[in-house]
Amino acid sequence: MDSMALLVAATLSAGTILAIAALGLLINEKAGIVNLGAEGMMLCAAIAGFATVVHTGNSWLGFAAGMVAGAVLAAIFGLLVIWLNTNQYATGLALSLFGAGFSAFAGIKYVQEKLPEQSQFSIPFMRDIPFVGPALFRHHPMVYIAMALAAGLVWFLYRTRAGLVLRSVGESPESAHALGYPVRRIRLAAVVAGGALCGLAGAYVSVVYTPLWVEGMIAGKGWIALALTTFATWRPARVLLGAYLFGGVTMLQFHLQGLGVNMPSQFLSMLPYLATIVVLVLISRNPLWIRVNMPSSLGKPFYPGA
Amino acid sequence: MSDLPVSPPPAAPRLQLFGITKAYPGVVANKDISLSVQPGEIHAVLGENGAGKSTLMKIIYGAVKPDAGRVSMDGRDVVVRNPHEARVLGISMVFQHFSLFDTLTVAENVWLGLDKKLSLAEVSSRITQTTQAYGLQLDPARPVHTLGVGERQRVEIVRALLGNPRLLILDEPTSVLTPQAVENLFVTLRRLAEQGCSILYISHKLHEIRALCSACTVLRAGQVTGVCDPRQESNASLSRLMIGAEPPALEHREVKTGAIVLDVKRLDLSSTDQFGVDLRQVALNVRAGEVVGIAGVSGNGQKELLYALSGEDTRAPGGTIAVKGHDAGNLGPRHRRALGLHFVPEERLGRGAVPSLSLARNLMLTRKESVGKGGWLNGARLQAQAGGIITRYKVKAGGPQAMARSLSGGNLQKFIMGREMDAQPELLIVSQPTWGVDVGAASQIRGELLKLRDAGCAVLVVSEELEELFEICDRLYVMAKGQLSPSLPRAEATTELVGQWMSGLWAGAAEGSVA
Amino acid sequence: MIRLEARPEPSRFWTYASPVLALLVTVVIGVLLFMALGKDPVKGLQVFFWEPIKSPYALGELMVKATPLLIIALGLAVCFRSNVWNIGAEGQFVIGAVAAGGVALLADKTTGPWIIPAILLAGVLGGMLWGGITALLRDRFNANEILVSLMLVYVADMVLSYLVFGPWKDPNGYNFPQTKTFEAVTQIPRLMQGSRVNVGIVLALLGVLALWLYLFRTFAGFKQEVSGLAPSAARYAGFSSRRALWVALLVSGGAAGLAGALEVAGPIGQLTPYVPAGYGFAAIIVAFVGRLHPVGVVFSAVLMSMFYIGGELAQSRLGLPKSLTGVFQGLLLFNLLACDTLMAYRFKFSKSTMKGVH
Amino acid sequence: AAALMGCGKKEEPAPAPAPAPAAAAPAPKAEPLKVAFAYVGPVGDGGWTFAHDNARKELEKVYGDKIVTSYVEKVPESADAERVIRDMAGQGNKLIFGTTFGYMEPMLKIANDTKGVMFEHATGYKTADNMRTYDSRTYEGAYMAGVVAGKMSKSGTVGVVGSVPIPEVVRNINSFTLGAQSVNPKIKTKVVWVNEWFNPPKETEAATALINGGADVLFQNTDSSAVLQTAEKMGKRAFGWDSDMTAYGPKAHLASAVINWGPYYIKSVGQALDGSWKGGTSAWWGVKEGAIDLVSIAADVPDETKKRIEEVKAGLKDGSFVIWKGPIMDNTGKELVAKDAVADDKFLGGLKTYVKGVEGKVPGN
Ligand SMILES: Nc1ncnc2c1ncn2[C@@H]1O[C@H](COP(=O)(O)OP(=O)(O)OP(=O)(O)O)[C@@H](O)[C@H]1O
Ligand SMILES: Nc1ncnc2c1ncn2[C@@H]1O[C@H](COP(=O)(O)OP(=O)(O)OP(=O)(O)O)[C@@H](O)[C@H]1O
Ligand SMILES: [Mg+2]
Ligand SMILES: [Mg+2]
Repeated sequence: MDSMALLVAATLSAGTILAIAALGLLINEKAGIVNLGAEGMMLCAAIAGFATVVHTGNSWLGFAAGMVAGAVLAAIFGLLVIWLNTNQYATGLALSLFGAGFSAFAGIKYVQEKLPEQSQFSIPFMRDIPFVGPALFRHHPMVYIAMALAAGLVWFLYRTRAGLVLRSVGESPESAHALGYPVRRIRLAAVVAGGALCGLAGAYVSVVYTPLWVEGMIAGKGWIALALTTFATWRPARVLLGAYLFGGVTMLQFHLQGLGVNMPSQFLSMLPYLATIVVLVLISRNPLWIRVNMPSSLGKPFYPGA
Repeated sequence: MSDLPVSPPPAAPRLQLFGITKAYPGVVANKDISLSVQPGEIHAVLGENGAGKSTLMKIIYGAVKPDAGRVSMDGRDVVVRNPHEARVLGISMVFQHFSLFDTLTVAENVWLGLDKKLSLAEVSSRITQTTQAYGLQLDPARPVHTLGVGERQRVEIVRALLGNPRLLILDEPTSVLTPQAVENLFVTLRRLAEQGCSILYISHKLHEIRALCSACTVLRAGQVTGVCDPRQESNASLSRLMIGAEPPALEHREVKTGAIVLDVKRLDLSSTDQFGVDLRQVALNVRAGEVVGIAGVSGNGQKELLYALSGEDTRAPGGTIAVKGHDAGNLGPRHRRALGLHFVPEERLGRGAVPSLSLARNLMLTRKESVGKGGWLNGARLQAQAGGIITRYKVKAGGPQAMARSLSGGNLQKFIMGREMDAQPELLIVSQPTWGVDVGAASQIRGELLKLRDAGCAVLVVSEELEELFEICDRLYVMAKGQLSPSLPRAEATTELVGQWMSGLWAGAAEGSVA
Repeated sequence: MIRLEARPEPSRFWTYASPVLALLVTVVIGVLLFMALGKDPVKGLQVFFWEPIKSPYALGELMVKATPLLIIALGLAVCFRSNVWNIGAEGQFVIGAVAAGGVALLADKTTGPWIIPAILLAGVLGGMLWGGITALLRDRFNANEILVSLMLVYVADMVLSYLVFGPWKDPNGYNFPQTKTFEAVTQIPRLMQGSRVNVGIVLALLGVLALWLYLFRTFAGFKQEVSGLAPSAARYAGFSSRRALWVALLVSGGAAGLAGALEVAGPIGQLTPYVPAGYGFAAIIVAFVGRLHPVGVVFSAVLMSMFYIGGELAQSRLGLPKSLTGVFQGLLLFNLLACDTLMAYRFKFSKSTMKGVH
Repeated sequence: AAALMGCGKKEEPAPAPAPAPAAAAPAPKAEPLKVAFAYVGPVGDGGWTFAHDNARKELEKVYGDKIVTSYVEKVPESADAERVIRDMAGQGNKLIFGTTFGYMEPMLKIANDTKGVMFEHATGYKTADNMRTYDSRTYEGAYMAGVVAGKMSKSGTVGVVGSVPIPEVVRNINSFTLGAQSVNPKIKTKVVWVNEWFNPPKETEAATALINGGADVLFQNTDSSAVLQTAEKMGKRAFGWDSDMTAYGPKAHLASAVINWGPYYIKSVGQALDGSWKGGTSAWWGVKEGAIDLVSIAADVPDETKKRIEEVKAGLKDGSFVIWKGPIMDNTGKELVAKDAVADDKFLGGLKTYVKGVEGKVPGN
């Protein structure tokens, strides 16, 4: 087996978690809301999804449950942040804290529980193409769904009127309000959609990626997903690329260890984080690019009184 | 616009308001207001700052919900719950504070203001049609942040026009237009009115209202204080209706000017913002004891010039900017203040003052009399100083502890002007001293500027309002496309000449642009 | 219909009442939760709110837990007030601990007590260095400080891990990942016998005073705050925003580093991979719950510590899972943020129908 | 879920004389003995802490109302440990178990201050009059897993997902390799460190990397079942660790190397109850004492291998077999254990190099 192809395959698989969550957060942020609670939402979704699959045996129901869990938490966050104008960063952190605690609490009964066996997915015929087959065509459908999601989001944001309205709300909620758009409801919808996608990513972790439930099992992926939106300057296609890049670097550190590269493993473990910083620095040097793509109202409260 | 219905002859009023009341915490913005607009009428709404004009317009447009009152259109009662419904009823509005989205294109901005199920491409072509029909120039594909203020205003107007309005509301639309552009706008508005569209027009510029409108409702402190035909009135009589008094006439004494205080020579400066304006060969000087004006439509380099003069931009090459003979191009604001230069920016909230801080604390932005040794603050002294400014400049505020954002625009402007004038500057640079400020406050501010001049201060005023510049300046420059015209004594300045120069057409301008 | 209506001025009453209300709501939810879990709610409340303060010893332990939270949160208050979003205090804490540990390892039997200021200084400098990296990248390359500081947390953890697994490993420690235990002389002096409270709490309280003076009584503090509240106004006034950025990150980094130093040279007494205990993240919440006000931060640090300790006690006394701590802390923060709305808004009960636009 | 811990083993006589009934009879009104546990992880980690907590539950079953147990989970190995453990002593607990190495210093301090309390510290090396240490010879389980791995690997390359490079883990990797080499001398071991005890996504990624690198049998020293599940997904083989993990990877599962803290805890509590508990000692229990076992060996493992495992177990029990017996070389060719010499516990406790056949270098050395 070609180990390069396997590296690509592993990268896509690892990147999918980040991609789905980061695309969800991108929707939030395009509407002007930063939700630092991603990790908490993903954890709650992971247990919700896992528990559902334990009881129903259907992984798609598990994904749906994860999405619902993410959406509900996001809605609470949204109500606080959008209607009561609480500080977005603080509220998001509170959500992270709460989500971690709550998922652990709710999941006590599910530790050591296991999921029914799931069939392996692959795309007929294409899976047998040398190199490309093992690299690209033997994945869980969620991997392709993540790609489709990115494409769909590009279309939605830049080709549809609804997408334009969403962007306008993130750009200037005051103007959108003056034109009669229900800014708060649009923002809430975006936050809930974002939460649902974070939830999907969380459920993917506990149902497919590492099919088990243990406390804190998201292990920081939510934070990385948050980093990705900025890293990608709020462009969906770049989010996808960024997710794969990060997934790739993560896999690479283990592959390098496996190859016996003579470097303390701690330094290899730093790689993904250092890589993020480096790319961030490179991207941020062009302020115009940031200005044109960053939703101007990001993180700022909006008071519809005026 | 040909699909506008021709109004039936014995028409009911296009719009009628009965007893509209709206209270905000602490103020009653509108109190029992009734108003009637006929089809095809251009109806002015006049009133000083905070009189409640914008609030009333937003109620009509459905952006604000009244506490009480009734609205009817064409004789039928309507409930306008939101701007979408307003647009369905044929009401369009151009807001006082722009409602544009910077990073979106012109076409997208317009599209967002239309409810029809048009595609973006259709919107673009409709924009092109409309702009041609009305002689407005606008490229649908340009992002709005690349546009100047005048062009942005055009986007708003085109957006309103594309809604095929039967009632068009314009809230202070001309504060950012050249005289020629204002004329163009008036032509457009008159044509619309002829086609039967009713127009509600808000402005502080009395002469505009007298030239354009056929009816006028005057508000004071949220209540209707009079209805008149502005064509029959004088500026003075309108003022009386509005503020209960005539603005004091400014006395303009000729004074002997002193030494050159600000000297700018061949200033070339490229903008840091990709869509900003590069300054080219700007030269100007201001002497002690004179008021010098810079006219021009904003977006022609005024912002960049002011940044360079105030010290917020310190990239000016050596030898290009001198304050009292000191090379000042590379000095920061602090050091320029030490030289006696004080500056009042046009953005009051956020630049001239910190919205969430008290007036007293805002004083410390530019004044440090109450900063003691080692940087310790003397709170009592600060309060006293702020209190003094509030009384001297008649700032209506809750006191030195009031947050800057709790003040109305005009009052905050008075406070900021007061803060800088109180420092007894040798050179005062003021941008848009009376932007959006009502007649009474405006004349007070202008009077203070003249007093300062009489005391021997050099004053540089950047303004878009020609009237104002003619009123207070001894000399004028005109700014266009990053260049500055030659100096023009007030006696020689006419609206036509200055208007022409505002388009960059002065002798020698071409040379400048080649250089 | 209930509507929120802006108050003309923030309510003084609710400034103080809102945290109390938030706490009450949290307590009520807690009582309901205890009852749902079949536990005695009175005992539950006792465990969270009485046991941590019932004896001088317990109070001392509360202080031990609160000290690092308080010190870090004070630094973060400066940072957040300057509109600089340093969420990597954890990393600065770790590097501060590493630097302090490095100095402490230099001590031997003959070393004098001068080593203690040296240790603390090293901690501060270490934290500043780590904060400074974020400042540098933000200043020079405009890189988002939230992300850079966060990524640097992971890097800092790995630096610590590398050192204790590698060059600084105790040669007599059976290859376990830890440095030798520091010499007694490096131990941060304790305040009293029989309690672990050390001079760290004094430093923290001095920090509270210093921050209060800085923010509200000095021109430098004013400049710093303006650059956070209104960058354009700061530029207009001639206050350097770059300077504010650096000050914010160096102060918060230094504070976190100091907390790290106090922790390793205090209760821990050696470097282990477990120095990062999440104080840096928890302090963000402490800073917000304390409304970025030096005095508020004191209260929130104590409250937060009570929750931590109460969470442990709830396990051993009532057999409740640890995760409840997180649930409670999250709930408290939600409630507080929500209740703070009452400062700026009042609820208005209006008969009229829904407003068309939101 | 608790039944996952080797069910059959409860029938085995506990090594301790189990004086429970005897002690109960004469003093029916005696206050129950309070026993407390400080755990480093959540009881729901499915690994290390989970195993300890299972043993705690077993204790409750065995001793009934003669003891009262309580625990505090997720106690950081920082300043918090001292507070928590001191509080346990303050609450009247007479026997306190600290289940991670990082509690060593605080426990030592507290032990010196509270003489009436008995302290049991897992995996450490410092003791006091009222404090002793205990550990289990997890490497014996690793060795037996290695025997199976050596037989079952077709590629000749096996992989280990290493958690944190402490001596115990290095010892397990080495023992696993020695076991594999005992049936296939040419076997190679690849190691990937995740630098964490518990991070399921990372464990998954590390396992994937090992498989991509050619390993067809995986072993791990991390706390979740992620490695086994990854092997299951990718069609490779792997082991369970700490507890029987068959259910997580029915196809991939080769065997589980389990720890059972139960026997030691039962003995310790028994001693505490009858007053024979003594500090200052170290216990290191393995297969012999019933603390370590290899269970649920897959059906497709050849009988000869299963027989070999039984021989190893028997040998470990009666002392006729020793895993760390020379000659053993390290992977740079240096001699670690001379021919026919037997490594003592001190040597094993400080092991910091890989044996021949393991690729790479132990981090930090
Ligand atoms: N959203 C709001 N919340 C509270 N008060 C408001 C709000 N909007 C307007 N006001 C107050 O209502 C009054 C009327 O404001 P309005 O904007 O209608 O005045 P205006 O006549 O348009 O003034 P200007 O000439 O300055 O534009 C003012 O006192 C203003 O402060
Ligand atoms: N707006 C101001 N007006 C008057 N004095 C000021 C002002 N701002 C700062 N100062 C004083 O100037 C001194 C230095 O202030 P500041 O921090 O702005 O300068 P700097 O950045 O060190 O110097 P430079 O501006 O040369 O870079 C302080 O003592 C401060 O009190
Ligand atoms: Mg207005
Ligand atoms: Mg400076």
